[in-house]
Amino acid sequence: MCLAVPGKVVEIFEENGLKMGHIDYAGAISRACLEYVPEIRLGDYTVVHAGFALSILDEEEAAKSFAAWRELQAAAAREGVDLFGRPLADADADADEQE
Amino acid sequence: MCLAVPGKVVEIFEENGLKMGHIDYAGAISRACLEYVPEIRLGDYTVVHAGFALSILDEEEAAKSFAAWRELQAAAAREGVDLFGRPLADADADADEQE
Amino acid sequence: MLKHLDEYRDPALARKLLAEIAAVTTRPWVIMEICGGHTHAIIRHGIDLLLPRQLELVHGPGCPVCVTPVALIDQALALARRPEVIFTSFGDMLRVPGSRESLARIRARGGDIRTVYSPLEAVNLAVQNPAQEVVFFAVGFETTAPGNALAVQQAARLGLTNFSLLVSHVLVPPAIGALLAAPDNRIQAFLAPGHVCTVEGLQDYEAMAAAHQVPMVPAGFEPVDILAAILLLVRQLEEGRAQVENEYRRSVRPEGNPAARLAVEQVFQVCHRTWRGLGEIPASGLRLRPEFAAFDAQCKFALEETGEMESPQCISGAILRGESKPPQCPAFGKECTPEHPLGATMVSSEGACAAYRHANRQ
Amino acid sequence: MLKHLDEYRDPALARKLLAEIAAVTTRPWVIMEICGGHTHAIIRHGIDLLLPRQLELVHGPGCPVCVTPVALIDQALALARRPEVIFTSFGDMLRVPGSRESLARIRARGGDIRTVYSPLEAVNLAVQNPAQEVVFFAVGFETTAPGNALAVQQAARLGLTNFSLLVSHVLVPPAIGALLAAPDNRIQAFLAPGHVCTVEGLQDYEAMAAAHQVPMVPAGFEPVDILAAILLLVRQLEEGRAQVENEYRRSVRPEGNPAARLAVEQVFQVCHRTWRGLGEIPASGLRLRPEFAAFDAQCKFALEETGEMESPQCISGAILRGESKPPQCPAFGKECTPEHPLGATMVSSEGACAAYRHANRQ
Amino acid sequence: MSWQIKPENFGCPLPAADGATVQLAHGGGSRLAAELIEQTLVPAFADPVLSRLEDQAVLESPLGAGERLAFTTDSFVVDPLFFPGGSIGELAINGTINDLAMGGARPLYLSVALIVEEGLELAILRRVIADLGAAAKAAGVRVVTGDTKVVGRGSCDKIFINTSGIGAVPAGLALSAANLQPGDKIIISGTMADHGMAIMSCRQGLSFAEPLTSDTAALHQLTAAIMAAAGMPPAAPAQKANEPEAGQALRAMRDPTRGGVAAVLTEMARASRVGVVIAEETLPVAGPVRGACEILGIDPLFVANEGKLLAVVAPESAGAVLQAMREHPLGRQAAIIGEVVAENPGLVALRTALGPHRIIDLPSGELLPRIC
Amino acid sequence: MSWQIKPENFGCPLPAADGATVQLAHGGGSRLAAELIEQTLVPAFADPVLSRLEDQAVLESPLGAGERLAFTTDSFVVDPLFFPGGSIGELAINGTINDLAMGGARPLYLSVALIVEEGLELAILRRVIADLGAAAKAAGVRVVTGDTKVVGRGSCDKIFINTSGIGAVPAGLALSAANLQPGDKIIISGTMADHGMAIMSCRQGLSFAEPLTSDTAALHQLTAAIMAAAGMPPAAPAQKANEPEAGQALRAMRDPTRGGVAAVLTEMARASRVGVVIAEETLPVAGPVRGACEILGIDPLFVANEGKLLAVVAPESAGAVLQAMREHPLGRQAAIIGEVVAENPGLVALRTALGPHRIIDLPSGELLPRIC
Ligand code: SF4
Ligand code: SF4
Ligand SMILES: [Mg+2]
Ligand SMILES: [Mg+2]
Ligand SMILES: [Mg+2]
Ligand SMILES: [Mg+2]
Ligand SMILES: [Mg+2]
Ligand SMILES: [Mg+2]
Ligand SMILES: [Mg+2]
Ligand SMILES: [Mg+2]
Ligand SMILES: [Mg+2]
Ligand SMILES: [Mg+2]
Repeated sequence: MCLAVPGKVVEIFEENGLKMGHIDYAGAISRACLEYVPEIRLGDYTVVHAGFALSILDEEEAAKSFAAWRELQAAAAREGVDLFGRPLADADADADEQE
Repeated sequence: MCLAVPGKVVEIFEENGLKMGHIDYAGAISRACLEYVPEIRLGDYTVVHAGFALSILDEEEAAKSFAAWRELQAAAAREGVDLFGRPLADADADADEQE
Repeated sequence: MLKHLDEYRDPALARKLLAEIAAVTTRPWVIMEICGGHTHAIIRHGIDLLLPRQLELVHGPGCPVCVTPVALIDQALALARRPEVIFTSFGDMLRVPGSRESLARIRARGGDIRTVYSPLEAVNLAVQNPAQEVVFFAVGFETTAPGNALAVQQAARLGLTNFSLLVSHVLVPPAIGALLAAPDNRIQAFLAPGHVCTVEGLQDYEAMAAAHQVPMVPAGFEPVDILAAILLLVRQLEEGRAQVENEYRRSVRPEGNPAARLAVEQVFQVCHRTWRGLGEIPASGLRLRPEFAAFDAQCKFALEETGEMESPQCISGAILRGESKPPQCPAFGKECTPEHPLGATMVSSEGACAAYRHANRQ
Repeated sequence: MLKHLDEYRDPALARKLLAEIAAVTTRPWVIMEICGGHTHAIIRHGIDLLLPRQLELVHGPGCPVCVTPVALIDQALALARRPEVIFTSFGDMLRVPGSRESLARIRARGGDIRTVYSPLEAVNLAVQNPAQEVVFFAVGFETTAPGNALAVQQAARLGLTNFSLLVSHVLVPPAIGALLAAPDNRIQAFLAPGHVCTVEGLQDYEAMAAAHQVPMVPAGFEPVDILAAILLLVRQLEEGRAQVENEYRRSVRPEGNPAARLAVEQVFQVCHRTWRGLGEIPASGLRLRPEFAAFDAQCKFALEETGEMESPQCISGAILRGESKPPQCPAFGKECTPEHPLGATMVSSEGACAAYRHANRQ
Repeated sequence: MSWQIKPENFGCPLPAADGATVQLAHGGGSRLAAELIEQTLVPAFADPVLSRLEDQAVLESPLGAGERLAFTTDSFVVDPLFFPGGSIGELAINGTINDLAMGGARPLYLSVALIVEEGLELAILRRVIADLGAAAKAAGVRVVTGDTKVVGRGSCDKIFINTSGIGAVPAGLALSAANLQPGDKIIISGTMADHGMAIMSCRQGLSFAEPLTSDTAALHQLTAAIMAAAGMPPAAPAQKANEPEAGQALRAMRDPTRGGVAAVLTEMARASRVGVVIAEETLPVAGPVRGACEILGIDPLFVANEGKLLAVVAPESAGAVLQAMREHPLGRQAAIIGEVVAENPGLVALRTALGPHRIIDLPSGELLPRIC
Repeated sequence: MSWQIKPENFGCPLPAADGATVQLAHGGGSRLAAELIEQTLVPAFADPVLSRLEDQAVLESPLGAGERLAFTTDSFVVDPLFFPGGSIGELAINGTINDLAMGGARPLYLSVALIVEEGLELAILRRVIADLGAAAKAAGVRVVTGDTKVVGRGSCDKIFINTSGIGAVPAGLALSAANLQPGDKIIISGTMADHGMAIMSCRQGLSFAEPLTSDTAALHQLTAAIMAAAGMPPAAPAQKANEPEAGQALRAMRDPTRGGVAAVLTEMARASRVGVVIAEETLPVAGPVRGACEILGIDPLFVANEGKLLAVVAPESAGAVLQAMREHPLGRQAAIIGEVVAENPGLVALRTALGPHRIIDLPSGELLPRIC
């Protein structure tokens, strides 16, 4: 349920008394209702479901998550093994055999 | 106005409380309302306009008309000339030139 | 072989009648065939080309396409455009232009317009589509009126509340009267409408023949019928008589069809009617009686008269009365063409203007 | 490049997370992803095939196609068949079969059924078609409810009297409760629905995690999100914790979206709801408040409950609860196929029965 | 390497093959489309080239020495789909065969492209396809390539069929509507208006004492007989294309479909800058067809035929061609109905039974039944 | 002899050419039909054979020694008629050219058959016809025969076009979806899903920062470049038809239209009884197209293309073919996206970016935007 994709607000306007916006997804522009994200500003990223923006993406939280994950990754790289415990150099070549 | 073609009544029936009939025109059968020819019988010829039979053809009157016309024609033939006063034998061959 | 039809196309018999006509004609005569069905047959068989030069046939206004006024066509178009309406019509009316367009064009743009062969089909459509309004375009002369009357009676019997008629019925005798009363009238005799007389009988025609001293012969629609009728007319003209002689005795009784007349009387009443090309003619039409107002589309849908008029340039009235020829009209072939007709005589392909145009005659 | 999306598909990062999951997993665990969006992503990217064998992912009932009961689909079909109705729906519901057919089939037979992307499009259709009734099929979970609520408020504001909703909204927490309360429950942890939580916040999940001692992690929908969430869940399971840990912090705030929650509260109220495959779950759905009854298609059109039931052969409830596998069902592959599904888990292509069928697994 | 088999489409789009009606999904690139092609279309036409299901048929050159390629296309949109004496499937095969045959070609290969309305009963679609296959087989012409599209309910009227055709034209033969010369005879292969009135009668609720049937038929064997009778094609070596051989007795052939005999003769008169005169009493019309035409106020000259042809032949060969036509089952009622004249180029005139001529123009619109 | 000129149709059927919209009467055998053909269709295609307006085109044999005939048909039913980057007219010409080109044929002749809805603005019809003419001219392919039908309002969706095509296949060349062999490389000529998403975006009210355009294009020059790079056609004498030459490096070409890349690869895998594996990260998709696919929940593998092709090439020639494609303007973004394997015959698998494979099946229905 609940397909929702993050896009960037590139225009904000009013229509039939509702706050609406144009949202850019890598160049594809859709319309969304912004009534539920009243504080949104141009340039913000928002998650849109069925034509309604439901949240403003928190860039700081996103960066924090990535920092944590990259840390995990860096740790593995320092160990010189991939996620299956094999030397990192081989990982790409025989990913298939992993299954 | 008032395209109406004579056809022969080949079936009489009732439909939605109306007297209706099937009328035969050289093998093509159409439906007609017979409410206005209440005395019509199978085998009678009737003139049908817009789906309504409007009269029962009077075979006797038809025969009388023909008798009168044939009389005219026979008189002409006896004279040996066609309607343009020329000998009957030529009539078909050069009808075109008449115009 | 079509009995009661093919024998009336016998070329030998037709030629005999033609010879007889030629034999009795001594002077120029102008005869109008009032009925479009006669016009059709005359042109189809080339009868006018075979008559003595001294006989001139004038085509009359006997065709609903010719005479239904623009304002009424516009009302039909307005109804046909309504989303809740299924508009039903004889095929004849589909391409008749109103002031701006035709039923065919509205159908092309999405209007639900259906051609029917009988008005009872329109009643059936109303039964089958209870959620929609079925309107039937009731055009025609005395011949068509009985069927349309019965359709209304049947709808009333079935308790239908979604069926109505847009009525544009016209009557022939008042039109004949108007033509004869015109100051420049040239018409000396009438081929009377055989199927109208089958319904209405001969009383009115006898009165008119007597009053105007003009011979009238109700005729069938096949070549032999038409020629026999013309022969009867020419004989009267040559002999100075002015009577009703019935050529179409196999179908026309003097009293007409009483059952059909009664139904028309029950459902319709006489009214003034405007004829395209001729203008308003008093007591020349039929409208629904007040007790059938529920079936009158003009009441039901509160239609307004658009007051749309004939083009002021158009001289089709004079043409219909035999006073002018099409090339005398300033619009002929310019603003007015068969594709974009301005007047009655260009609207119908039987009309004099359309015929001249097709023939490229100037 | 789609920001906030592509970086969460980074294969290297995903592999690192997989390695970490493998490293921390010491025992078999059963995790349910409740949301169909997660199921979709897991299968699309092949995540289940990369997890340690000891981890079993169970697909949950988080998809309106799966859970909307047959009786309600039948009501939708009855509405869509009405000539005055324009029935609007998300594309998802078009092919869901009711007891005998689907919206797609009714459209194929002439029903005016339109797919919309947003419920506001349905409101616009009502504005544009004042002579017709526009019904919107309001399905979905907490994520979809705010938009549908606003559509009703907007219709009320515009004074529309030809707009209504056929409501089939369901709520996730009661379903989780029902699954956990089942006697044979095998589920030990939940990947919680990230977009539902974006709207509703974490309060209910925290209460459930505490009450049932089951870890819950709201997650985004990209591979890195899902793997990070699974890692968080496995760590909790291995450590014996049962908390809500928020993987999807960039979108999910603890309090959810207050404006959206308020609108839902204003328009809807909680009700009992039957879930296809699971049966009735108390307080697991939303219906329109009495003050919006004018917009309730069930009231407006006086729809009757057909009382249509699931097939008695179908064991999809047990399958959804993880108790049985599809081949144990007597109808599997015989009376029940993806083309003619009998139960919820064959209806959705995400369902276990359909997946087994496509794989020709016996 | 082991594959985990999973459904391709993880959203909720569901299969909806209900087994009874055509779905949008039958229209291409889907499982249902593949099923329809493999289970219905391929068996109906049973052709090895079609069965390969490539984007195109590849065929050994069908042309003999000096032969030219004939190529034609037509779409068929008739309502009702099945009518007395035929169906849209038969029309679609025969119509394109006839357009090839009218150029003197041997019909060889056909394409069949269907546009089907969502919601059509599959049984009807299968019946149409079976009719297509049977008609092609009966005519001995191969269907080698095809296409199927499904459009949304209300976007088409049940089913439309396009057929295109390829044939081989003998060396030295150049039939053309522009070939007519004064004195040529106009021959019709049989009665007029059967097809159009069979269709219109269905719509107008007319019935018939003996069923009035469409005349749909493939005319390529009749045209072969006509060419043989006219001494065509000549044994002589191939000439410059489209230059009629001196004295080529057969000038042109046309099948009078939409617009009827009137439309074909007008086109020929215009293309050849000659006049055409036909005689009313020679026009063959079956009794019930004439009855139906009279009732509905329609002129059979303007009504469609689907199994008749008009041949224009030099006067000295007219007798032989007429004879050959009458000996063929599809030409039993062949008749000379008129001739080519020098006067009034571009116009067709009907000499009525009473003698006068009237001009036959192209009809100005669809044929509608009338009361006036 | 003097003729009295009279209207042909004495009932009240009136001409109704209002100059603005298509009437039923434009559909055949009438004055309006003749006008449409002579004033719009004939000039748009400006072809001497078409201009003769016979029932069939007659053409000098277009086949060189050993060459075979290619024949194909397709109907085009797109809504909207005009969309960013193209129109139904361009699609109809390019699509049939492409189906010929995919068989290795030189496209030569096209037919164009229109089915038009009563009431369509004539200006729109003229624009469609102009697009058809321009596309044919741009591709250097002749339109030699045609047909027009008009159907009642509501009986079709504005306009449907069928084009059929004839081409010449070089001696000895036998491309076929049944030719695939394990080890072969799958090459795509450019980005996926541009056409289908351009259309769907129109319908779903999406717009684009830079207009997303359909990729409609005629690919016959690209296919010629591919054949040359693959050493095709061989100079050697013609072989038995449809027997692939030993070592013919180019196995098959297909344009992934309806059903997209997934449908074409599935058909090839089935026809050749081989498996196909494609790699997710190699699939070229333009950014905005991917954005639109994500929003609407649609997989670009299933979306239609109208100017792309898939070529299957023996591994030793893959580099040369890829190079040749990239040097052609219509192949700049060509990429190897997968290969043929012996395992799992009849199935197509996608290797995801994370490594696992999932089966790509034929879609089970129309593509619908989804929220779930
Ligand atoms: S040409 Fe037109 S405007 Fe002039 S009289 Fe005739 S109908 Fe009227
Ligand atoms: S196979 Fe069908 S009937 Fe059996 S459990 Fe699955 S969905 Fe239910
Ligand atoms: Mg209407
Ligand atoms: Mg409806
Ligand atoms: Mg053709
Ligand atoms: Mg044809
Ligand atoms: Mg033809
Ligand atoms: Mg195709
Ligand atoms: Mg094709
Ligand atoms: Mg194609
Ligand atoms: Mg193709
Ligand atoms: Mg044609």
